[in-house]
Amino acid sequence: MDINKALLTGESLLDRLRDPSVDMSFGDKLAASLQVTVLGVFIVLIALVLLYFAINLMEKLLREPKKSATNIAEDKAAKAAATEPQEEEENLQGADEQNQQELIAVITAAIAASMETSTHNIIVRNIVRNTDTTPAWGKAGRVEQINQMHRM
Amino acid sequence: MDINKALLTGESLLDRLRDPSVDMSFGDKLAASLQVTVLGVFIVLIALVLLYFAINLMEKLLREPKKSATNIAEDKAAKAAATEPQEEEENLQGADEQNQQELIAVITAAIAASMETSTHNIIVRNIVRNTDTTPAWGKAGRVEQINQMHRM
Amino acid sequence: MDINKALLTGESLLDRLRDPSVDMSFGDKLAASLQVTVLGVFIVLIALVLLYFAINLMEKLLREPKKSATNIAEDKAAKAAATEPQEEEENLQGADEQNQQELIAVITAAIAASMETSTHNIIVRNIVRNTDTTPAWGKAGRVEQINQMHRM
Amino acid sequence: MVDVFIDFLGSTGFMNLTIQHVIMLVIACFLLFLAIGKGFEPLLLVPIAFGMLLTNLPLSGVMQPMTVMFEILTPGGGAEGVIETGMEIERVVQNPGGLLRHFYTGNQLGIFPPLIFLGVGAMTDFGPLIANPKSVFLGAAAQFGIFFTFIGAILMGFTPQAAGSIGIIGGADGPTAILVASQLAPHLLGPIAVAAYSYMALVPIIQPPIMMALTNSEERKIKMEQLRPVSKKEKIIFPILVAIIVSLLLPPATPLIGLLMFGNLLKECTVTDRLSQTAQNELINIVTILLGISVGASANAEQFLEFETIQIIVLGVVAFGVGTASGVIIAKLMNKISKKAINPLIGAAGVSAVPMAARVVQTVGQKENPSNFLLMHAMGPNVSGVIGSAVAAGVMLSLFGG
Amino acid sequence: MVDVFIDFLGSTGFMNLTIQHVIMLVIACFLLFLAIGKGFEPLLLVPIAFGMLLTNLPLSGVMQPMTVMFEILTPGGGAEGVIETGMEIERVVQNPGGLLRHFYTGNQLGIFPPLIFLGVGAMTDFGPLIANPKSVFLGAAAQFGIFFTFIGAILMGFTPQAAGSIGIIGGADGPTAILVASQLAPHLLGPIAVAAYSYMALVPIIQPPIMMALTNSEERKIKMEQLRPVSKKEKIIFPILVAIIVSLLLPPATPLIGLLMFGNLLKECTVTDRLSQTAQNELINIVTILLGISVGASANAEQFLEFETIQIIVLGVVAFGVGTASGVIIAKLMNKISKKAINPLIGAAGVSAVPMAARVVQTVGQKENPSNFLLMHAMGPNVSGVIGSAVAAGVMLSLFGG
Amino acid sequence: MVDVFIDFLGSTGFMNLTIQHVIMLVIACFLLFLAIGKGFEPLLLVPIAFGMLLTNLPLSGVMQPMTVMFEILTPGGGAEGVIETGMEIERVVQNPGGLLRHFYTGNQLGIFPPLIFLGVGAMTDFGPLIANPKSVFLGAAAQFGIFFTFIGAILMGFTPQAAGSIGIIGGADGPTAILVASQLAPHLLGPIAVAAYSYMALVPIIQPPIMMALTNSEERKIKMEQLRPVSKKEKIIFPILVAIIVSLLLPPATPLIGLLMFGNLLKECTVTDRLSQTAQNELINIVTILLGISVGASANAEQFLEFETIQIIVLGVVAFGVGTASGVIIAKLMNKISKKAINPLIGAAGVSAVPMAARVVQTVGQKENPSNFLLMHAMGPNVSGVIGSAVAAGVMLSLFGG
Ligand code: NA
Ligand code: NA
Ligand code: NA
Repeated sequence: MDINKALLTGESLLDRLRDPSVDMSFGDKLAASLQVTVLGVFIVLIALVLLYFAINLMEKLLREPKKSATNIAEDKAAKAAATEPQEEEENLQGADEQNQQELIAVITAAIAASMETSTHNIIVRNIVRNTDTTPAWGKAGRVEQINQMHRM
Repeated sequence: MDINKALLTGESLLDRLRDPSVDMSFGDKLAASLQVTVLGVFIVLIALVLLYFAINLMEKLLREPKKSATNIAEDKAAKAAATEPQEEEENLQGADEQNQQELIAVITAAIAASMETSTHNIIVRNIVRNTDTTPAWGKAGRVEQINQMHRM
Repeated sequence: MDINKALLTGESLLDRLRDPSVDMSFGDKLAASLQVTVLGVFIVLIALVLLYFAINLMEKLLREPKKSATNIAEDKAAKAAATEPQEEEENLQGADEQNQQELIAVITAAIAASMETSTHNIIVRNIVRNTDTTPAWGKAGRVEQINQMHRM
Repeated sequence: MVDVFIDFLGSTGFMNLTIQHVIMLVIACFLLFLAIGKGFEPLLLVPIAFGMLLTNLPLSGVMQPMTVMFEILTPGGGAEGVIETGMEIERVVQNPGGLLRHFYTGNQLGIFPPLIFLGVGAMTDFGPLIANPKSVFLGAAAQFGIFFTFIGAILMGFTPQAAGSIGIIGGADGPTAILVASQLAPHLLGPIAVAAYSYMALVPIIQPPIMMALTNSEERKIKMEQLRPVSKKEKIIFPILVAIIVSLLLPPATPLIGLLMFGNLLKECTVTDRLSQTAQNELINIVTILLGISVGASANAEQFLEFETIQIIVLGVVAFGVGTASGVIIAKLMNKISKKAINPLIGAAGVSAVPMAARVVQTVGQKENPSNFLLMHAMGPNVSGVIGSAVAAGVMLSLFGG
Repeated sequence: MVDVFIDFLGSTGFMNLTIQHVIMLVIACFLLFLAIGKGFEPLLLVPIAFGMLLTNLPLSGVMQPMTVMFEILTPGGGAEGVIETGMEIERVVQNPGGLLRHFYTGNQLGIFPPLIFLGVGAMTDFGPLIANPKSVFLGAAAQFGIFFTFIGAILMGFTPQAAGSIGIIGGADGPTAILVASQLAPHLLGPIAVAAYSYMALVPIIQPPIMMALTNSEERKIKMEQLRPVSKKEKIIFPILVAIIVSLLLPPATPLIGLLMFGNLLKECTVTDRLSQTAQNELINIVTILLGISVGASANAEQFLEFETIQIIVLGVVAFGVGTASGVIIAKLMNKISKKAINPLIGAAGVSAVPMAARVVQTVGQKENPSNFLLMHAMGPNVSGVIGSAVAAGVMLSLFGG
Repeated sequence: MVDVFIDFLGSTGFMNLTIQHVIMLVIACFLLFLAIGKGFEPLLLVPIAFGMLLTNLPLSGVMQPMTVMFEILTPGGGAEGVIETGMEIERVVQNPGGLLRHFYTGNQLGIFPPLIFLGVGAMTDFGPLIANPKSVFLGAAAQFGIFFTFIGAILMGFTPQAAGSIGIIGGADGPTAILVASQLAPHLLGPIAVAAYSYMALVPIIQPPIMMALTNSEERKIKMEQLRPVSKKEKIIFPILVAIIVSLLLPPATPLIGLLMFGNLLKECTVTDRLSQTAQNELINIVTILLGISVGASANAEQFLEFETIQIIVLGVVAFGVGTASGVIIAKLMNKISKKAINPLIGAAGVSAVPMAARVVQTVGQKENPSNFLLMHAMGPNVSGVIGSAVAAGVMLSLFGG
């Protein structure tokens, strides 16, 4: 690897790789592309490490105290009952929340039955949340989605 | 307001307002922008007055003698019965007209009941007309429409 | 028709027709445009003759031995029964094939009844084939299609 | 202040309205009436008529071309220097151009008509043509109207470019006519598009008398043999085959035929249903709106209110009639030669205008013999007529284009 | 190797982040919060805010213009020769330009706002306006806010082009404001678009106090006569009529009014349902995505974080308030003159912001008299307000454009 | 007359067909067979193969660039004068350009791939990644194949621009590969696109042997802990966060990551469902059609039938294999370090190819232990692989672009 030349000209290996007019030896090419690889893998890693910390931070900031599924269901039912009528008018969804609490119980039981696990290992809060804000055609879309995706 | 200068140069206030190289006094600016306001409000008014007369003219030209809702319903039923078969084939809608007359009666009664007014204050002809030329998905769209609009 | 001139200059009639600076007599124009017509009709014909042979060739290469509708229906039912389970998983359609064989019988009978012809004149294999690979909304589309097409 | 109002009045369309504009507005409203009141091809006539309306409102500027100025930024070094070293030029938009002019670019660059064909392909079932390949001859025969009209137009004094574009009206295929006219005779695009779509809408009125005159009752009663079933494989291979054969024979037809067959392949292969659905719905609708309104906008008073327009209207109906007649005549001949009976009426469907021409055949045939179902038999010539007119368009583009 | 990492670090956005960028990112996130958390016009504020976010990430280059160089290929013959014979120029793309800059072209050329209007037209029912044509005066009155604000902006030192664009915020019509600003004052497009959509979302908060202050309880209780039914024919003729009249009076308003009415005609004529559905769904959605994100991207730190932005925010709310007030005042006057009773509240709906302003009228009216249904009566002024602000936009474009 | 026919024959594609063209047509038909007959990524391979077919029909001209001439209109005043005062230039279109060339502009300007990402974002659920943020390391690891292949390509003699584009094939992400290739090595776009999509389709064949070779039965049987539920708030904040962090770190990745996350935000915020639906359906379908057919059309015989294409095909599968392997190896390491058990198979999903790679993990895992459900666990590395390859693309663009 002609390091001296690089030092003399002040040109980095990478600069020489980029420059189409420079002829490089096999060794120089290998060194330059290894440099690119180290740099590239390093940047990809930094980017995803930053993401890792960002996600963890986000989770910590937004975390609520954990509860068992049954408790959550009860809490929410209580909350729904206590909601002021004004709020219900505003988003038109509050009114249905009571019914959805019952739905949670049913779905939880059904999933549990089909998976042969006990009820409190499954937290369905999230599943229900999704369904109640999406119109029917949205739901259908969601179901087909995973099939569509691989085709793009 | 430097009217003399305007007269001398033959330049209107508006021209001077438009010209970025001309420095105008506060008074001149006020005068010029008032001029724009008068002109603008006037044009908007003309446009909408023209529309006003146009709509009135259109209404007069297209107007049919007024009838009470029940009469109209009867008339249309009669008309539907008298329609030649050829016309029915053409638009595929004539055939349903008879049924729709019955629907009118039902809807009228229903609306009247819910609004506690007497039947002949409500003219449902138009409502029915709309529904019969729109396919089912169109109807659904119509209902959601007023919700969608404000979002654009 | 000034053939001599054309011969002298080496310019064909068609070239002269194309050239906006050349004034042509009525006779020349007629001759030139007849030439275009002969050429055009000839090319259109060649194109479609080529297609004719191509379609025939394709049919011969792909042809299966002909069977009566009932036989085909039976064959397919047998085939469907014999299909390995693996294949069923793959396309998720094999499982329904049995039901569709029954559907064929029903549809064939229904069409036959409405057209007052005997059952074995109608080959429904193709109809069924189409329906089973198209989702429900696709079918709806197919039905409306012939109505939509003429409007484009 | 009074000056300002006078200035304003002078800038209104009212003060710049000419009798020509008024005539065009009346024509536009009449087309709207035909489209909406009479149901003539509304999906294209409504946009075309509305574009015609907007473009003929004086000073609206909707078809104004964009004007751009290039300013030389670095003149240093004198003329010779600049030419040697190159110069930096700044592009200054003086006028962003009219809305419909921007849409019109899609026609000028030949983008919109092939996209319409993509959608048409995704809607078309070529099964009847594959089942009865003889149909292609009827699809070829009906294109004779195109060339017959070409002769007429040349003799009337049109340039060959214009004559070719006018002839294509006889192909009874709107997008093809628009593509050819926009490439060969853009100044006639307005009348040609209007004529093409009007006659497509008038198929049920124009064709039956010609069909009745050229056939006798016995011929019209002929029942045809049931079409053989066509396999999925054949339907998938067909569009690929057609794209290759026609494009090799006539390269200028590639964009039209290529996208028609691409759309058909998307439909028939069944594994690209998402794309096929979009091609035959949203994409074709968006393009139809943009193409329709901008084609209409090309019909400004100066160019539309010419004697030429009347000539085009007349030539168009001739093209259409001759196409219908030659289709029927060839079908009669084929009936005499062929072993299998051919009902001559199906020749009329060769003019394209899918699927209306085929429906007309069905109606006329059933009037003579109520138990006769010619619809599927007529679809063969009908779809091969689409291919035929694309080929004819390729001939015109090849002979008189670029 | 260390050099390479230092080079890389220098090329990251982190090292080029200024306090201005950070402020803009915070504003963008706050707008996202308003749109998603509070439901303020999310369909446009989410794309606008996201565009604002992307454009203020340093070095992202999403709004970089395309740079093209022209190279002279055939300089032979010297300067004079070249100028006489013309020269062959090669167009070399040096930089393909940023993604959002390409989308932004649709705003610059005035293409996107009229396409939004096409979809809005296809969603709008002008029936209440046809049934009660007097509504037009309320739609006119509410535009006074536009011109009042124009005066204010001029006196604050804005150019007339900028002042006109700022005034249009008072028209309560996002696409109109974007069209005018992109033509007359592109450097202010960001703040104007944000202000326009924010105030449209704030209608339920801004309007009621003004409505309460200008009316007494008796007036708010007024019940209005049932609207007459409107025939399909009237609804079909109406958009054609409006397009002709408004475009003749004010040609620069043609793209907006023309496409609004074209969309409405597609809807009302019922024979072009395919096109109407696409216009009011996929087409408007696609354009909304592209317009929204690129409008947001025009709000870069350098231009947004200026004192002018605060002036625009203030002037915008003034425009809105004056518009509301003048609508209500004229409605009060009309109530006194007219034979039929007019509830002055419906004047407030003249500012556009369809259909929210009409809903606010309904809510305020029903609070006073629970059996009062003003919604349909308010839709008349509401839709005529859309026409009114398009006319006002035409006035601004006519006086200060090109 | 005979001359005319000879002229015509000479202008057909048949007479200009070379053996190279025939080979390309055969390849195109073979790709159609793979796509339709074997179900390999048909949504993109069908358009790509059809574009390849059309472009290799001689004289079709579908990829011909538009040629424009500039004519100097006002030469008065001599050379010096012109250069000082500027000159009026008229833009004359000599050839409107081929249809697929017009579509191709969307790739050249880098518009189509980000729009595909917009739709992909609107379809993707990042929940599994948020629930298990360690997945990001697997998404990072699998990108090693990209850089490994870069070395190989450089040593084989490719330019760094070409080598970078070829490496991205290992990212298993079609749109990313197309974006990078169209910017850095447009002459290799055809083979790179074909290789990228072919290998994405071949995931179920390429990956399992590598996964089996690098893991033992015990490892493959590992059951993973149930993922925690992810709140709506987290799902809304996530795309905003990712867009900011990745774009700040690597500005050239902004268009891809920005639009991926914009699409995801439109989906997750639930108040912009209209836009999300359009982004993941009609818009992505339209772009897929235009992108696919024009990418295919860039594979003309002259550039495709080179030894380089074979090199690219080989390098592509190497890139893919190394990516899979490094994902699995890092997952094995993480399993040893981490407190919670990690099934090494899920490392293979880091190559992107959403959601097929995750499905392959599920299948392989279940073969070993039928009660093991790895799908959701594999979705984390899978979607983080999409982000990872966009970052790698940014690195290549940053080092070797512009
Ligand atoms: Na035809
Ligand atoms: Na307004
Ligand atoms: Na990847």
